[in-house]
Amino acid sequence: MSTAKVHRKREIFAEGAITPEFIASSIAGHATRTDIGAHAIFLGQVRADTIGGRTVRALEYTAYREMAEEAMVAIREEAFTRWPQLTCLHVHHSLGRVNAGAICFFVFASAAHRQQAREAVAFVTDEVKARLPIFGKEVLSDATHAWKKNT
Amino acid sequence: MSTAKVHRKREIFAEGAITPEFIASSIAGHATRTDIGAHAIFLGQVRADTIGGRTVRALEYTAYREMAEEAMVAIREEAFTRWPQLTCLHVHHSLGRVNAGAICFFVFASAAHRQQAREAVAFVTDEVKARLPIFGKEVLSDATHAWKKNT
Amino acid sequence: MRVMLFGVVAEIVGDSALVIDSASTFALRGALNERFPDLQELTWSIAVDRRIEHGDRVLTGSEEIAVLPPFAGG
Amino acid sequence: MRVMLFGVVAEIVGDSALVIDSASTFALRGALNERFPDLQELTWSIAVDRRIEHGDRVLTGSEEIAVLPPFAGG
Repeated sequence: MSTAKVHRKREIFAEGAITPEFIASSIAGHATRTDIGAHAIFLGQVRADTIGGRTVRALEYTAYREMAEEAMVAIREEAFTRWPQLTCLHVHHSLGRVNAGAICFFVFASAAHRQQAREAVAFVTDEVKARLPIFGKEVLSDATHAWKKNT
Repeated sequence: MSTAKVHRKREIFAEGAITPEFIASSIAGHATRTDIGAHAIFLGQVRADTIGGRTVRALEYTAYREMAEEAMVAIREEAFTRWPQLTCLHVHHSLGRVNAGAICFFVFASAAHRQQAREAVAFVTDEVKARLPIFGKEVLSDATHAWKKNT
Repeated sequence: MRVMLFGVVAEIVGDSALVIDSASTFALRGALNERFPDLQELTWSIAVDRRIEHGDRVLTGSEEIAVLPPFAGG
Repeated sequence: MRVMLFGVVAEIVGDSALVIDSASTFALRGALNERFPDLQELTWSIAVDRRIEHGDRVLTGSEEIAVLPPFAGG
Protein backbone atom coordinates (compact mmCIF):
# COMPACT_ATOMS: atom_id res chain seq x y z
CA MET A 1 0.00 0.00 0.00
CA SER A 2 1.16 3.47 -0.74
CA THR A 3 -0.30 6.87 0.00
CA ALA A 4 1.16 8.37 -3.16
CA LYS A 5 0.30 7.26 -6.66
CA VAL A 6 3.96 6.94 -7.59
CA HIS A 7 4.46 4.68 -10.57
CA ARG A 8 7.79 3.37 -9.41
CA LYS A 9 9.04 -0.09 -10.22
CA ARG A 10 7.67 -2.57 -7.68
CA GLU A 11 8.63 -6.15 -7.05
CA ILE A 12 5.92 -8.30 -8.59
CA PHE A 13 7.68 -11.66 -8.54
CA ALA A 14 8.21 -13.96 -5.60
CA GLU A 15 9.36 -17.56 -5.43
CA GLY A 16 6.65 -20.21 -5.06
CA ALA A 17 2.92 -20.03 -4.37
CA ILE A 18 1.20 -16.91 -3.07
CA THR A 19 -0.15 -17.89 0.33
CA PRO A 20 -3.58 -17.00 1.74
CA GLU A 21 -1.70 -15.46 4.68
CA PHE A 22 0.14 -13.09 2.32
CA ILE A 23 -3.20 -12.08 0.79
CA ALA A 24 -4.67 -11.53 4.27
CA SER A 25 -1.77 -9.33 5.31
CA SER A 26 -2.10 -7.33 2.09
CA ILE A 27 -5.81 -6.76 2.86
CA ALA A 28 -5.07 -5.90 6.49
CA GLY A 29 -2.49 -3.35 5.36
CA HIS A 30 -5.30 -1.23 3.87
CA ALA A 31 -7.28 -0.77 7.09
CA THR A 32 -5.62 2.60 7.73
CA ARG A 33 -6.74 3.88 4.32
CA THR A 34 -10.23 4.87 5.40
CA ASP A 35 -10.93 6.60 2.09
CA ILE A 36 -11.19 3.12 0.53
CA GLY A 37 -14.69 1.65 0.25
CA ALA A 38 -14.10 -1.16 -2.24
CA HIS A 39 -11.41 -3.75 -2.88
CA ALA A 40 -11.51 -5.91 -6.01
CA ILE A 41 -9.23 -8.94 -6.06
CA PHE A 42 -8.37 -11.46 -8.74
CA LEU A 43 -6.57 -14.67 -7.84
CA GLY A 44 -5.22 -17.14 -10.37
CA GLN A 45 -5.09 -20.73 -9.10
CA VAL A 46 -3.20 -23.54 -10.84
CA ARG A 47 -5.72 -25.94 -12.38
CA ALA A 48 -5.10 -29.69 -12.54
CA ASP A 49 -6.04 -29.77 -16.23
CA THR A 50 -5.91 -33.03 -18.11
CA ILE A 51 -3.69 -33.00 -21.20
CA GLY A 52 -3.85 -36.16 -23.31
CA GLY A 53 -4.72 -38.31 -20.29
CA ARG A 54 -2.05 -36.74 -18.09
CA THR A 55 -2.88 -34.37 -15.24
CA VAL A 56 -1.13 -31.09 -14.49
CA ARG A 57 0.55 -31.43 -11.08
CA ALA A 58 2.24 -28.04 -10.98
CA LEU A 59 3.35 -25.07 -13.01
CA GLU A 60 6.96 -23.94 -13.08
CA TYR A 61 7.09 -20.26 -13.90
CA THR A 62 10.00 -18.35 -15.36
CA ALA A 63 10.04 -14.77 -16.59
CA TYR A 64 12.05 -12.23 -18.50
CA ARG A 65 11.98 -10.12 -15.38
CA GLU A 66 13.39 -6.83 -16.68
CA MET A 67 10.85 -6.68 -19.51
CA ALA A 68 8.03 -7.85 -17.23
CA GLU A 69 8.80 -5.11 -14.72
CA GLU A 70 8.84 -2.44 -17.42
CA ALA A 71 5.54 -3.72 -18.84
CA MET A 72 4.06 -3.67 -15.34
CA VAL A 73 5.06 -0.02 -14.83
CA ALA A 74 3.32 0.84 -18.11
CA ILE A 75 0.17 -1.11 -17.17
CA ARG A 76 0.04 0.64 -13.76
CA GLU A 77 0.31 4.03 -15.44
CA GLU A 78 -2.46 3.15 -17.87
CA ALA A 79 -4.68 1.96 -15.02
CA PHE A 80 -4.18 5.13 -12.93
CA THR A 81 -4.86 7.25 -16.03
CA ARG A 82 -8.07 5.41 -16.88
CA TRP A 83 -9.31 5.16 -13.28
CA PRO A 84 -7.94 8.28 -11.57
CA GLN A 85 -9.83 7.56 -8.35
CA LEU A 86 -8.00 4.29 -7.92
CA THR A 87 -6.35 4.38 -4.49
CA CYS A 88 -4.06 1.35 -4.60
CA LEU A 89 -3.00 -1.27 -7.10
CA HIS A 90 -0.89 -4.31 -6.27
CA VAL A 91 0.21 -7.17 -8.52
CA HIS A 92 2.06 -10.31 -7.45
CA HIS A 93 3.05 -13.29 -9.57
CA SER A 94 4.82 -16.49 -8.66
CA LEU A 95 8.09 -17.73 -10.10
CA GLY A 96 9.29 -21.31 -9.75
CA ARG A 97 7.04 -24.20 -8.84
CA VAL A 98 3.39 -23.76 -7.86
CA ASN A 99 1.38 -26.92 -7.26
CA ALA A 100 -2.16 -27.44 -8.60
CA GLY A 101 -4.64 -25.84 -6.21
CA ALA A 102 -2.23 -23.11 -5.10
CA ILE A 103 -2.39 -19.41 -5.99
CA CYS A 104 0.07 -18.08 -8.58
CA PHE A 105 -1.33 -14.62 -9.40
CA PHE A 106 -2.80 -11.89 -7.20
CA VAL A 107 -4.20 -8.58 -8.48
CA PHE A 108 -5.59 -6.17 -5.89
CA ALA A 109 -7.22 -2.81 -6.73
CA SER A 110 -8.83 -0.46 -4.22
CA ALA A 111 -10.93 2.67 -4.64
CA ALA A 112 -13.59 4.72 -2.87
CA HIS A 113 -16.31 3.02 -4.93
CA ARG A 114 -16.65 -0.41 -6.46
CA GLN A 115 -16.88 0.42 -10.16
CA GLN A 116 -13.34 1.78 -10.44
CA ALA A 117 -11.82 -1.04 -8.41
CA ARG A 118 -13.71 -3.66 -10.40
CA GLU A 119 -12.84 -2.26 -13.82
CA ALA A 120 -9.21 -1.69 -12.90
CA VAL A 121 -8.67 -5.21 -11.58
CA ALA A 122 -10.19 -6.70 -14.77
CA PHE A 123 -8.02 -4.49 -16.98
CA VAL A 124 -4.82 -5.19 -15.08
CA THR A 125 -5.48 -8.95 -14.94
CA ASP A 126 -6.00 -9.09 -18.70
CA GLU A 127 -3.03 -6.86 -19.53
CA VAL A 128 -0.63 -8.76 -17.27
CA LYS A 129 -1.63 -12.02 -18.94
CA ALA A 130 -1.19 -10.49 -22.41
CA ARG A 131 1.90 -8.32 -21.95
CA LEU A 132 4.18 -9.77 -19.27
CA PRO A 133 6.79 -12.23 -20.57
CA ILE A 134 6.05 -15.01 -18.11
CA PHE A 135 6.42 -18.65 -19.15
CA GLY A 136 4.79 -21.69 -17.59
CA LYS A 137 5.97 -25.26 -17.77
CA GLU A 138 3.18 -27.70 -16.93
CA VAL A 139 4.56 -30.59 -14.89
CA LEU A 140 2.44 -33.62 -15.74
CA SER A 141 1.50 -36.71 -13.78
CA ASP A 142 3.73 -38.99 -15.89
CA ALA A 143 6.80 -36.77 -15.25
CA THR A 144 6.67 -35.32 -18.75
CA HIS A 145 5.80 -31.70 -19.30
CA ALA A 146 4.02 -29.30 -21.62
CA TRP A 147 4.15 -25.52 -22.04
CA LYS A 148 1.22 -23.32 -21.06
CA LYS A 149 -0.02 -20.64 -23.48
CA ASN A 150 -2.43 -17.84 -22.70
CA THR A 151 -5.21 -17.62 -25.25
CA MET B 1 -16.97 -24.32 -0.37
CA SER B 2 -19.23 -27.01 -1.68
CA THR B 3 -18.79 -29.64 -4.34
CA ALA B 4 -22.48 -29.54 -5.28
CA LYS B 5 -24.25 -26.50 -6.62
CA VAL B 6 -27.02 -26.83 -4.08
CA HIS B 7 -28.90 -23.58 -3.61
CA ARG B 8 -29.62 -24.14 0.05
CA LYS B 9 -29.95 -21.37 2.55
CA ARG B 10 -26.51 -20.39 3.84
CA GLU B 11 -25.54 -18.20 6.72
CA ILE B 12 -24.44 -14.87 5.27
CA PHE B 13 -24.45 -12.77 8.44
CA ALA B 14 -21.89 -12.71 11.21
CA GLU B 15 -21.40 -10.29 14.05
CA GLY B 16 -18.73 -7.61 13.63
CA ALA B 17 -16.05 -7.04 11.01
CA ILE B 18 -14.96 -9.69 8.52
CA THR B 19 -11.32 -10.36 9.33
CA PRO B 20 -8.49 -10.83 6.81
CA GLU B 21 -7.87 -14.19 8.53
CA PHE B 22 -11.41 -15.31 7.71
CA ILE B 23 -10.87 -14.30 4.07
CA ALA B 24 -7.56 -16.19 4.02
CA SER B 25 -9.16 -19.34 5.38
CA SER B 26 -11.95 -19.07 2.83
CA ILE B 27 -9.34 -18.84 0.04
CA ALA B 28 -7.31 -21.71 1.51
CA GLY B 29 -10.44 -23.87 1.62
CA HIS B 30 -10.50 -23.91 -2.19
CA ALA B 31 -7.05 -25.44 -2.68
CA THR B 32 -8.54 -28.91 -3.02
CA ARG B 33 -10.81 -27.76 -5.85
CA THR B 34 -8.23 -28.08 -8.59
CA ASP B 35 -10.81 -27.45 -11.31
CA ILE B 36 -10.79 -23.79 -10.23
CA GLY B 37 -8.49 -21.46 -12.16
CA ALA B 38 -9.87 -18.07 -11.15
CA HIS B 39 -11.18 -16.47 -7.99
CA ALA B 40 -12.84 -13.05 -8.08
CA ILE B 41 -13.35 -11.30 -4.77
CA PHE B 42 -15.12 -8.12 -3.77
CA LEU B 43 -14.59 -6.60 -0.34
CA GLY B 44 -16.55 -3.68 1.04
CA GLN B 45 -14.63 -1.59 3.56
CA VAL B 46 -16.23 1.03 5.83
CA ARG B 47 -15.19 4.50 4.66
CA ALA B 48 -14.58 7.36 7.10
CA ASP B 49 -16.76 9.68 5.02
CA THR B 50 -17.30 13.24 6.17
CA ILE B 51 -20.95 14.22 6.63
CA GLY B 52 -21.50 17.90 7.43
CA GLY B 53 -18.10 18.24 9.09
CA ARG B 54 -18.48 15.02 11.08
CA THR B 55 -16.56 11.86 10.28
CA VAL B 56 -18.00 8.34 10.08
CA ARG B 57 -16.33 6.28 12.82
CA ALA B 58 -18.26 3.05 12.29
CA LEU B 59 -21.31 1.49 10.72
CA GLU B 60 -23.83 -0.43 12.80
CA TYR B 61 -25.61 -2.92 10.60
CA THR B 62 -28.99 -4.49 11.19
CA ALA B 63 -30.98 -6.67 8.80
CA TYR B 64 -34.35 -8.22 8.22
CA ARG B 65 -32.60 -11.56 8.21
CA GLU B 66 -35.36 -13.86 7.00
CA MET B 67 -36.04 -11.69 3.94
CA ALA B 68 -32.31 -11.17 3.32
CA GLU B 69 -31.67 -14.91 3.37
CA GLU B 70 -34.51 -15.58 0.92
CA ALA B 71 -33.25 -12.83 -1.39
CA MET B 72 -29.75 -14.32 -1.20
CA VAL B 73 -31.02 -17.77 -2.22
CA ALA B 74 -32.71 -16.16 -5.25
CA ILE B 75 -29.56 -14.20 -6.20
CA ARG B 76 -27.46 -17.38 -5.94
CA GLU B 77 -29.87 -19.24 -8.23
CA GLU B 78 -29.79 -16.41 -10.75
CA ALA B 79 -25.98 -16.37 -10.67
CA PHE B 80 -25.63 -20.14 -11.23
CA THR B 81 -28.18 -19.94 -14.06
CA ARG B 82 -26.36 -17.08 -15.79
CA TRP B 83 -22.86 -18.49 -15.21
CA PRO B 84 -23.28 -22.26 -15.22
CA GLN B 85 -19.55 -22.88 -15.03
CA LEU B 86 -19.35 -21.08 -11.71
CA THR B 87 -17.79 -23.49 -9.22
CA CYS B 88 -18.35 -21.71 -5.90
CA LEU B 89 -20.08 -18.60 -4.64
CA HIS B 90 -19.83 -17.27 -1.09
CA VAL B 91 -21.32 -14.13 0.41
CA HIS B 92 -20.70 -12.78 3.90
CA HIS B 93 -22.00 -9.58 5.45
CA SER B 94 -21.42 -8.05 8.86
CA LEU B 95 -24.09 -7.27 11.42
CA GLY B 96 -23.49 -4.98 14.39
CA ARG B 97 -20.63 -2.54 14.63
CA VAL B 98 -17.85 -2.34 12.02
CA ASN B 99 -15.27 0.42 12.45
CA ALA B 100 -14.03 2.58 9.59
CA GLY B 101 -11.24 0.75 7.77
CA ALA B 102 -12.63 -2.69 8.52
CA ILE B 103 -14.28 -5.09 6.07
CA CYS B 104 -18.09 -5.46 6.22
CA PHE B 105 -18.88 -7.33 2.97
CA PHE B 106 -17.16 -10.25 1.22
CA VAL B 107 -18.25 -11.75 -2.11
CA PHE B 108 -16.19 -14.64 -3.47
CA ALA B 109 -16.84 -16.35 -6.83
CA SER B 110 -14.70 -19.10 -8.35
CA ALA B 111 -14.67 -20.72 -11.78
CA ALA B 112 -12.37 -22.50 -14.19
CA HIS B 113 -11.81 -19.25 -16.11
CA ARG B 114 -11.74 -15.62 -15.08
CA GLN B 115 -14.62 -14.22 -17.12
CA GLN B 116 -17.33 -16.18 -15.32
CA ALA B 117 -15.89 -15.50 -11.87
CA ARG B 118 -15.49 -11.80 -12.62
CA GLU B 119 -18.98 -11.30 -14.04
CA ALA B 120 -20.63 -13.32 -11.28
CA VAL B 121 -18.92 -11.41 -8.48
CA ALA B 122 -19.96 -8.07 -10.02
CA PHE B 123 -23.56 -9.24 -10.43
CA VAL B 124 -23.83 -10.66 -6.93
CA THR B 125 -22.23 -7.59 -5.33
CA ASP B 126 -24.71 -5.28 -7.08
CA GLU B 127 -27.74 -7.47 -6.39
CA VAL B 128 -26.92 -7.90 -2.70
CA LYS B 129 -26.62 -4.13 -2.31
CA ALA B 130 -29.92 -3.58 -4.14
CA ARG B 131 -32.06 -6.44 -2.82
CA LEU B 132 -30.98 -7.43 0.70
CA PRO B 133 -32.79 -5.54 3.48
CA ILE B 134 -29.69 -4.48 5.38
CA PHE B 135 -29.62 -1.15 7.23
CA GLY B 136 -26.59 0.86 8.24
CA LYS B 137 -26.38 3.44 10.99
CA GLU B 138 -23.38 5.72 10.55
CA VAL B 139 -21.82 6.48 13.92
CA LEU B 140 -20.30 9.96 13.66
CA SER B 141 -17.36 11.61 15.39
CA ASP B 142 -19.61 13.88 17.50
CA ALA B 143 -21.59 10.90 18.83
CA THR B 144 -24.58 11.69 16.62
CA HIS B 145 -25.52 9.38 13.78
CA ALA B 146 -26.91 9.27 10.25
CA TRP B 147 -28.42 6.48 8.14
CA LYS B 148 -26.59 5.09 5.13
CA LYS B 149 -28.47 4.65 1.83
CA ASN B 150 -27.27 2.73 -1.18
CA THR B 151 -27.62 4.77 -4.34
CA MET C 1 -51.49 -7.14 13.03
CA ARG C 2 -47.81 -7.07 13.96
CA VAL C 3 -45.55 -4.89 11.81
CA MET C 4 -41.75 -5.27 12.03
CA LEU C 5 -39.72 -2.06 11.84
CA PHE C 6 -36.12 -1.59 10.78
CA GLY C 7 -33.37 1.03 10.70
CA VAL C 8 -34.44 4.65 10.80
CA VAL C 9 -38.11 3.62 10.81
CA ALA C 10 -37.61 1.69 14.06
CA GLU C 11 -35.74 4.70 15.42
CA ILE C 12 -38.60 7.11 14.60
CA VAL C 13 -41.24 4.78 16.04
CA GLY C 14 -39.05 3.96 19.02
CA ASP C 15 -39.54 0.22 18.75
CA SER C 16 -38.65 -2.74 16.53
CA ALA C 17 -42.29 -3.73 16.01
CA LEU C 18 -45.74 -2.24 16.27
CA VAL C 19 -49.28 -3.62 16.41
CA ILE C 20 -51.59 -1.83 14.01
CA ASP C 21 -54.56 -3.07 11.98
CA SER C 22 -54.85 -2.07 8.33
CA ALA C 23 -56.94 -3.55 5.54
CA SER C 24 -54.28 -3.02 2.87
CA THR C 25 -50.70 -1.89 2.33
CA PHE C 26 -51.82 1.59 1.22
CA ALA C 27 -54.01 1.88 4.32
CA LEU C 28 -51.03 0.83 6.45
CA ARG C 29 -48.85 3.46 4.81
CA GLY C 30 -51.47 6.14 5.52
CA ALA C 31 -51.92 5.03 9.13
CA LEU C 32 -48.16 5.03 9.81
CA ASN C 33 -47.67 8.44 8.19
CA GLU C 34 -50.48 9.85 10.31
CA ARG C 35 -49.27 8.35 13.58
CA PHE C 36 -45.56 9.10 12.96
CA PRO C 37 -45.37 12.27 10.86
CA ASP C 38 -41.54 12.05 10.67
CA LEU C 39 -42.04 9.04 8.39
CA GLN C 40 -43.48 11.37 5.75
CA GLU C 41 -40.02 12.86 5.26
CA LEU C 42 -38.54 9.46 4.41
CA THR C 43 -38.56 6.91 1.63
CA TRP C 44 -39.71 3.51 2.92
CA SER C 45 -41.28 0.32 1.60
CA ILE C 46 -43.63 -2.30 2.93
CA ALA C 47 -42.62 -5.94 2.61
CA VAL C 48 -45.38 -8.55 2.69
CA ASP C 49 -44.20 -12.10 3.30
CA ARG C 50 -40.60 -11.02 2.65
CA ARG C 51 -41.21 -9.30 -0.68
CA ILE C 52 -41.50 -5.59 -1.35
CA GLU C 53 -45.11 -4.73 -2.21
CA HIS C 54 -45.29 -1.76 -4.57
CA GLY C 55 -49.04 -1.82 -5.21
CA ASP C 56 -52.03 -1.77 -2.87
CA ARG C 57 -52.39 -5.27 -1.49
CA VAL C 58 -55.21 -6.48 0.74
CA LEU C 59 -53.93 -7.64 4.13
CA THR C 60 -55.76 -10.42 5.97
CA GLY C 61 -53.70 -10.20 9.15
CA SER C 62 -51.88 -13.50 8.56
CA GLU C 63 -49.06 -12.00 6.51
CA GLU C 64 -45.55 -11.21 7.73
CA ILE C 65 -45.34 -7.41 7.42
CA ALA C 66 -42.23 -5.24 7.65
CA VAL C 67 -41.52 -1.57 7.05
CA LEU C 68 -38.15 -1.06 5.39
CA PRO C 69 -36.11 2.12 4.93
CA PRO C 70 -33.55 2.31 2.07
CA PHE C 71 -31.14 -0.61 1.93
CA ALA C 72 -27.54 0.00 2.90
CA GLY C 73 -25.79 -3.34 2.55
CA GLY C 74 -22.25 -3.59 1.29
CA MET D 1 25.42 -10.66 -30.16
CA ARG D 2 23.93 -12.28 -27.06
CA VAL D 3 20.35 -13.49 -27.35
CA MET D 4 18.39 -14.43 -24.22
CA LEU D 5 16.12 -17.46 -24.50
CA PHE D 6 13.04 -18.33 -22.43
CA GLY D 7 10.61 -21.15 -21.83
CA VAL D 8 10.24 -23.75 -24.55
CA VAL D 9 12.73 -21.86 -26.75
CA ALA D 10 15.43 -22.25 -24.09
CA GLU D 11 14.45 -25.90 -23.81
CA ILE D 12 14.83 -26.50 -27.56
CA VAL D 13 18.14 -24.67 -27.75
CA GLY D 14 19.34 -26.29 -24.54
CA ASP D 15 20.53 -23.05 -22.99
CA SER D 16 19.20 -19.79 -21.55
CA ALA D 17 21.26 -17.67 -23.94
CA LEU D 18 23.04 -17.94 -27.26
CA VAL D 19 25.63 -15.88 -29.13
CA ILE D 20 24.65 -15.31 -32.73
CA ASP D 21 25.23 -12.37 -35.07
CA SER D 22 22.38 -11.07 -37.21
CA ALA D 23 21.94 -7.80 -39.03
CA SER D 24 18.21 -7.56 -38.34
CA THR D 25 15.35 -9.20 -36.45
CA PHE D 26 14.16 -11.02 -39.58
CA ALA D 27 17.69 -12.28 -40.21
CA LEU D 28 17.87 -13.47 -36.61
CA ARG D 29 14.56 -15.31 -37.01
CA GLY D 30 15.83 -17.03 -40.15
CA ALA D 31 19.13 -17.97 -38.55
CA LEU D 32 17.46 -19.45 -35.48
CA ASN D 33 14.95 -21.42 -37.55
CA GLU D 34 17.77 -22.82 -39.62
CA ARG D 35 19.95 -23.77 -36.67
CA PHE D 36 17.08 -25.13 -34.52
CA PRO D 37 14.45 -26.56 -36.89
CA ASP D 38 12.12 -27.40 -33.96
CA LEU D 39 11.59 -23.65 -33.55
CA GLN D 40 9.77 -23.63 -36.89
CA GLU D 41 6.92 -25.56 -35.28
CA LEU D 42 6.41 -22.86 -32.66
CA THR D 43 5.12 -19.34 -32.35
CA TRP D 44 7.75 -17.02 -30.87
CA SER D 45 8.63 -13.35 -30.84
CA ILE D 46 11.78 -11.30 -30.68
CA ALA D 47 12.03 -8.55 -28.05
CA VAL D 48 14.48 -5.72 -28.70
CA ASP D 49 15.30 -3.61 -25.66
CA ARG D 50 12.38 -5.17 -23.78
CA ARG D 51 9.73 -4.54 -26.42
CA ILE D 52 8.30 -7.01 -28.92
CA GLU D 53 9.51 -6.17 -32.42
CA HIS D 54 6.95 -7.17 -35.05
CA GLY D 55 8.71 -5.66 -38.06
CA ASP D 56 12.20 -6.09 -39.44
CA ARG D 57 14.47 -3.99 -37.30
CA VAL D 58 18.17 -3.40 -37.93
CA LEU D 59 20.33 -4.71 -35.08
CA THR D 60 23.59 -2.98 -34.25
CA GLY D 61 24.70 -5.47 -31.64
CA SER D 62 24.20 -3.09 -28.70
CA GLU D 63 20.54 -3.99 -28.15
CA GLU D 64 19.17 -6.31 -25.48
CA ILE D 65 17.67 -9.20 -27.49
CA ALA D 66 15.36 -11.95 -26.24
CA VAL D 67 13.42 -14.73 -27.93
CA LEU D 68 10.04 -15.22 -26.30
CA PRO D 69 7.57 -18.08 -26.67
CA PRO D 70 3.85 -17.43 -25.95
CA PHE D 71 3.19 -15.77 -22.60
CA ALA D 72 1.62 -17.85 -19.86
CA GLY D 73 1.29 -15.50 -16.88
CA GLY D 74 -1.69 -15.68 -14.56
